[in-house]
Amino acid sequence: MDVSVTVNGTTYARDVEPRKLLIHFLRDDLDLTGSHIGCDTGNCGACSVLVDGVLVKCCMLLAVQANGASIETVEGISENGELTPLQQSFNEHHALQCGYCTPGMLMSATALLRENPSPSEDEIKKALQGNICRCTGYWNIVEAVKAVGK
Amino acid sequence: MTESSTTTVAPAPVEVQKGWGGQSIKRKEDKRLLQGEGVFVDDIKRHGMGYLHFVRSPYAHAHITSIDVSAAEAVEGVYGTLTGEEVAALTDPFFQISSAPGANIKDYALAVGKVRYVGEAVVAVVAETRELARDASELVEVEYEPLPALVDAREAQKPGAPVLHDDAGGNLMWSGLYSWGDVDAAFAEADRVIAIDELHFHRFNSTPLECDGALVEFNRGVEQWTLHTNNQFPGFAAIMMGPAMKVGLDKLRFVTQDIGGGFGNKITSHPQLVVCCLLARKLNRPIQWTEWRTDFHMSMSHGNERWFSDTKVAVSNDGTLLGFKTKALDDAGAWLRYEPLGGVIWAQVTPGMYRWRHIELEFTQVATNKAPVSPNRGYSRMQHLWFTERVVDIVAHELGLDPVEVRKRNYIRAEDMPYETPNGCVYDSGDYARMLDLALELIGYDGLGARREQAKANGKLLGVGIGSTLDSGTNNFGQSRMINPELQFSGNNEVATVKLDIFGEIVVTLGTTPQGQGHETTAAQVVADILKCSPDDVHVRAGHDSYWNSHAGFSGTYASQFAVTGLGAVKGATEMLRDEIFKLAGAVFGGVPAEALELADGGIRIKESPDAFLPFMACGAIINANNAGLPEDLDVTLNCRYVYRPPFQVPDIEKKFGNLTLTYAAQIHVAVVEVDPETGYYEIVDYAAVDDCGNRINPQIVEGQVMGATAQAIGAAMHEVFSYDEDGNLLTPNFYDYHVPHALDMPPLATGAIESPSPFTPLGTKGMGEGGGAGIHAICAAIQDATGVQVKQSHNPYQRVWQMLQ
Amino acid sequence: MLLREVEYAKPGSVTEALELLAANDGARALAGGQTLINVMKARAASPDMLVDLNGLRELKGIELAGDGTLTIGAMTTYTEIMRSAEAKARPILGEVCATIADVQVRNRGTIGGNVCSNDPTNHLPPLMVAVGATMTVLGAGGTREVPAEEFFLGVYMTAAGPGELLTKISIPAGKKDGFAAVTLGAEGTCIANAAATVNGSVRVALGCVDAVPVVVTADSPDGVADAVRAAGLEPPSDVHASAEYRLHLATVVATRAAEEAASR
Amino acid sequence: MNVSGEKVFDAPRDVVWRVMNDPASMAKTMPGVETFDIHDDRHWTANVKIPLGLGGLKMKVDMEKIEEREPEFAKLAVKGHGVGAMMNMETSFTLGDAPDGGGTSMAWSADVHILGPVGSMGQRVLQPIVNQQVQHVLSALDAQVQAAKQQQQ
Repeated sequence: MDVSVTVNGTTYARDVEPRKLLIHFLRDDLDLTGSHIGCDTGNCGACSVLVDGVLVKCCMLLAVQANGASIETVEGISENGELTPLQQSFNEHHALQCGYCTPGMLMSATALLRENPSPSEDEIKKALQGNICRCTGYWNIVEAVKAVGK
Repeated sequence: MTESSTTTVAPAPVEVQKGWGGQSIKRKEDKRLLQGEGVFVDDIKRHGMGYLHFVRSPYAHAHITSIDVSAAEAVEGVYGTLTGEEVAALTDPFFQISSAPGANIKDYALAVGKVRYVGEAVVAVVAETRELARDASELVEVEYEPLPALVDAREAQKPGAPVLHDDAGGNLMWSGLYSWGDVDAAFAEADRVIAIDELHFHRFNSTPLECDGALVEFNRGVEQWTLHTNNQFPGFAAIMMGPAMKVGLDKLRFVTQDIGGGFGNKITSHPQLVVCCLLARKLNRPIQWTEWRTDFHMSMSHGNERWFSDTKVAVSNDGTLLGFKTKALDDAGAWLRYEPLGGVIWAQVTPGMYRWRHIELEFTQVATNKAPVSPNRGYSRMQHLWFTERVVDIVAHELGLDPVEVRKRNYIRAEDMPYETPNGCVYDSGDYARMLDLALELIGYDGLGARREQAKANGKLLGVGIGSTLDSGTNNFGQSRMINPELQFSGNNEVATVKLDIFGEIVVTLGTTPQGQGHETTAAQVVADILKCSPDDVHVRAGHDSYWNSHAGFSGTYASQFAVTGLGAVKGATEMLRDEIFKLAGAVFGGVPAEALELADGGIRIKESPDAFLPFMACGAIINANNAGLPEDLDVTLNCRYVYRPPFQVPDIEKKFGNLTLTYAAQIHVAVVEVDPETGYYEIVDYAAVDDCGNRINPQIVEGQVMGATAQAIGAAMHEVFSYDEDGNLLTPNFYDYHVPHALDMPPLATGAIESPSPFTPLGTKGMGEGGGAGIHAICAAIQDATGVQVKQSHNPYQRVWQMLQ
Repeated sequence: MLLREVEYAKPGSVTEALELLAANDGARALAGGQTLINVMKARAASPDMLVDLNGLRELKGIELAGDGTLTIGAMTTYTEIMRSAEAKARPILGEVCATIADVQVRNRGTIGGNVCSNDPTNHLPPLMVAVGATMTVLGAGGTREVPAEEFFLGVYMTAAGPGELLTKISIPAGKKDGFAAVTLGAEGTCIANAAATVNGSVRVALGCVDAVPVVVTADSPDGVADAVRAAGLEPPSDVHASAEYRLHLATVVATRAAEEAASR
Repeated sequence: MNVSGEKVFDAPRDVVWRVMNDPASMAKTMPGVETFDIHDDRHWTANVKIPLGLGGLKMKVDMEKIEEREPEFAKLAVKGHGVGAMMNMETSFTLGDAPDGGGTSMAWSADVHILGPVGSMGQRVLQPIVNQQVQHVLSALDAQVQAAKQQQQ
């Protein structure tokens, strides 16, 4: 089926099998490999992206369902190659180790901060509940997000 | 010792030495990872690559009576298949570490004739797309003749038990008796002998968020494979793969950049890598293999499950620990992929943190119809340290003593350091009692009485528990000879090269395969201190490539050793480079002696007349591109390779005595739990972790490792388990039923650190990161304290806690 | 990952959706997909066609009638319910939705999908039964109104049969509700859960203990535990809870849900 | 997983026996039967689609009567092959005269083993599903018995 999506401002038109998951489409068809796959049950959140501004795990979405949508992925967060305050805060607080869950964490944090610019620690934990990290124990990630909150 | 130690409550970092070392500088790795520009194995693509999908066994134990791949191969877009029969024809069985009977098993890259666990790979199918490969794998017809399954290691040696490996003549893989001191005398003089019928350490692993994978290319012209893979110990994989594939190790080029977590679980992917290699050659195209979460849970690297039975502990009435006897039964799963090394690795921490001198442990490892075990963070020591910590708390419970007092009475003391254990290991430094005090201070131990009352008023049970563990780092591989005297391994090593390029760039190459430990950053800190420049001026190559010739037999990232072996190699290579720069400058300045020169501001100058300054750029340019007229005898390359080799002897195989590891980082964790007696549901309401890993090059990175180990321990203690039903089905095959901690599961955490520099290492550092599972032990102890019931299992889900209270 | 081949249809109207479902025996409605897509990844189920209900406005939205009755479109997401001012008319709805899985799942997952998948560990089947919801099922034969208590037929099976769609759920006014669960970690999968409503007597619907929610009633919260024991439950055993433990948890969560309901 | 129970049919034992041993009527009692082939009086094969809300589970089911003592006892070995699931089941029944006269009592039991992803991931819901299918089979069986009884009269 024909699918046209806009990812980080660029519009891509492709012919895809209906069965293809959006995450496979992004990674394999569009070579946007920043979003990751950490599970096969929708639990880990490594594939979290924003679809029309809504935070979703794109392993539970078919690529064809995203037809016409505007998608934001980790590749689109930085402005002209520079780290954003959120990314800098992750760096300062050592909020990543292997970095595999980080793109999904950043997207979840981005969605949170857009709605709630100064979240409490509990609000941050709840916002990150859908993203598994096996390296950090989350403490530094929560700190990093708290620090960018106004 | 105590003088050179300083105490602090993190996160405030300690200044342990002047310069960049000791500072929490920001990680060099982060930028690419934060921008989605890391390169993980599944990100790598090649023209014409074929996607590999494994057909896996639905049976825990069965004969394979027939395999028919014709329907699968007939599908358009399917490139080909590989079966166990082909593997057996093309390769030799993997070399076995074990002595007999384990030595006799025949382990191939795919199941041959028989399957031995649910999820074992039987056939590999390669196709044009990922989806098609899986579709075609459903068309592969495998006929099985089911056999009874063996899922409980305790049944393995009973008459009539199903036998996995006829070649081994039974399910016993390896056994050995360890005995040190005078155990009988200790039990004779003991006031009390405390008996513990059975303790069980459960099966789980660290489930790195990225599963295994590879992109393997075969270069026909030079008959050489390039393996882009996230294997975390390529040196070991090569040693396993080369002989099996009957090729020299240089025909196997391992390349990796970013790895999405390893924790030991990515050491034993060599069988899958062999399948990729054979298919890349057979089908003459790059082979891409991605392991999905359910594949990983069913088939990769479970942690060692262990029973301790007939334990007897010799104690005095005052709680002094004299010695113990126990029988350890280890469940290896279906294959010995790194085992039976677990049968000796535990001995690195034989007495735990305690001064008992009389110890006897009978170790037995058996095969079962479950996924093969492999190293997992805290590998084999964690199981044993859980045992020693359980023993201490059960002894305290039996004697009606305070677990804090029993620990302090028996801890090895700071003044005993360096301390030789009953089995000849040398604990390099530490002050465990002080760590405990700090941990108790962080948790507010004195105020707990009031909190207990408050909890009681709310119908809850509050409990506090301690986990005191060691993270033994830098293996002496000579210990493998205790498993199999014929093995020719001993010592350890790691490699680094440091060079000055033509424009003066400082380029560092490591032999390691980091998975988030920040090697690029800490290596740069060490180099900057020696060359008197900024870490920003130091380019540390990301990842590992065995073609860089910057690796040795033990290269990799595992077993808590980078801060010793990796940074030791970096230090050695950088000092070589520094000395060459001095030589070169001396010559360029016309015979100025080294002692008259000094490094400064990214160059070298004459102390007395600083204007005579030679920037690194000039040094690099002269040697690499402008070397006419240099003295003939000037032996300078500005490209220095150093192999760090720790000071080890081969242990005494007969007595099973000797120094098995170089450093002993220590952890003392304290957990406070609140139990709902009505349901058994409990929460960790407070947590403190104190770590001592000697000098910390980057305290923030060290603290990050402590936090990660803590979180994994919390998950393992409360939820994570690879649980099998009686047919051998894995009941927790993915993150739906295998619950790992999420953000809302995390308790408040206070971290603390003291620094007892290691007298044995180049930088006073100790390997760290595994953490010895301190959190598991602390949580078990806290549950025991809350319920008043002795905890005999390492895994305590709500149901078990509820049962304890019935 | 890697689904089996499947056809995809994006109908422009509910009528078209029903035609597609009726015309294709192997067709399944795709709501939020937070369960169905995962089952398809495991290839434990593989419909021949997915009829995507996303974007069908007729199935979305929350209306509050004068008598306090809430009508929620089947394709309304958990997040929309949490944020809806109207839904506050029955506060328990938003409160429970806020504890389902995580933000991402709540942004996609729908009330209709949750009840139609009727996984025994789901939150909403017992809640719908407790609050006395009415499910509107649309099929070729027209519209049927099915009380929640009769809607759930078995695991993954409801009164919305092949060729039919759950279009909306009506929930009467009320505030005295409670929900209690023992979960796998904070806000994780339910090991046992119960929803309760107090309206004179106490009405509790238990999840996780059978293929469908089990209703018990009592005069007061104190009587709930006995009522649960008297219900002759035979809960399933799994890796998280034995039948015995789950039965015990059922008595506890039922009582807690009832107490919460009574306290409001 | 072991399931067992007892059921009383309002019909004479020979009628029940006949139904229980007539592949054709057995076919009518199985859930979601699409095709049913009778190889001989001991071997049958059925293609079934067990109805599950998320999409039917397709299985090829081979049945073999491995024991028979007319007119009270029979035992079947059932092997189901489906993608994502394999089922091995041994099921048997014993017929007797219902206690308070009239009718036939049937004590039945089945030992069910489910393998493959469904066996692992579905464990949480297998028990209720199996119970449900059993109820389906038993009531269908009752219908068959009554039908046979009508014919006889």
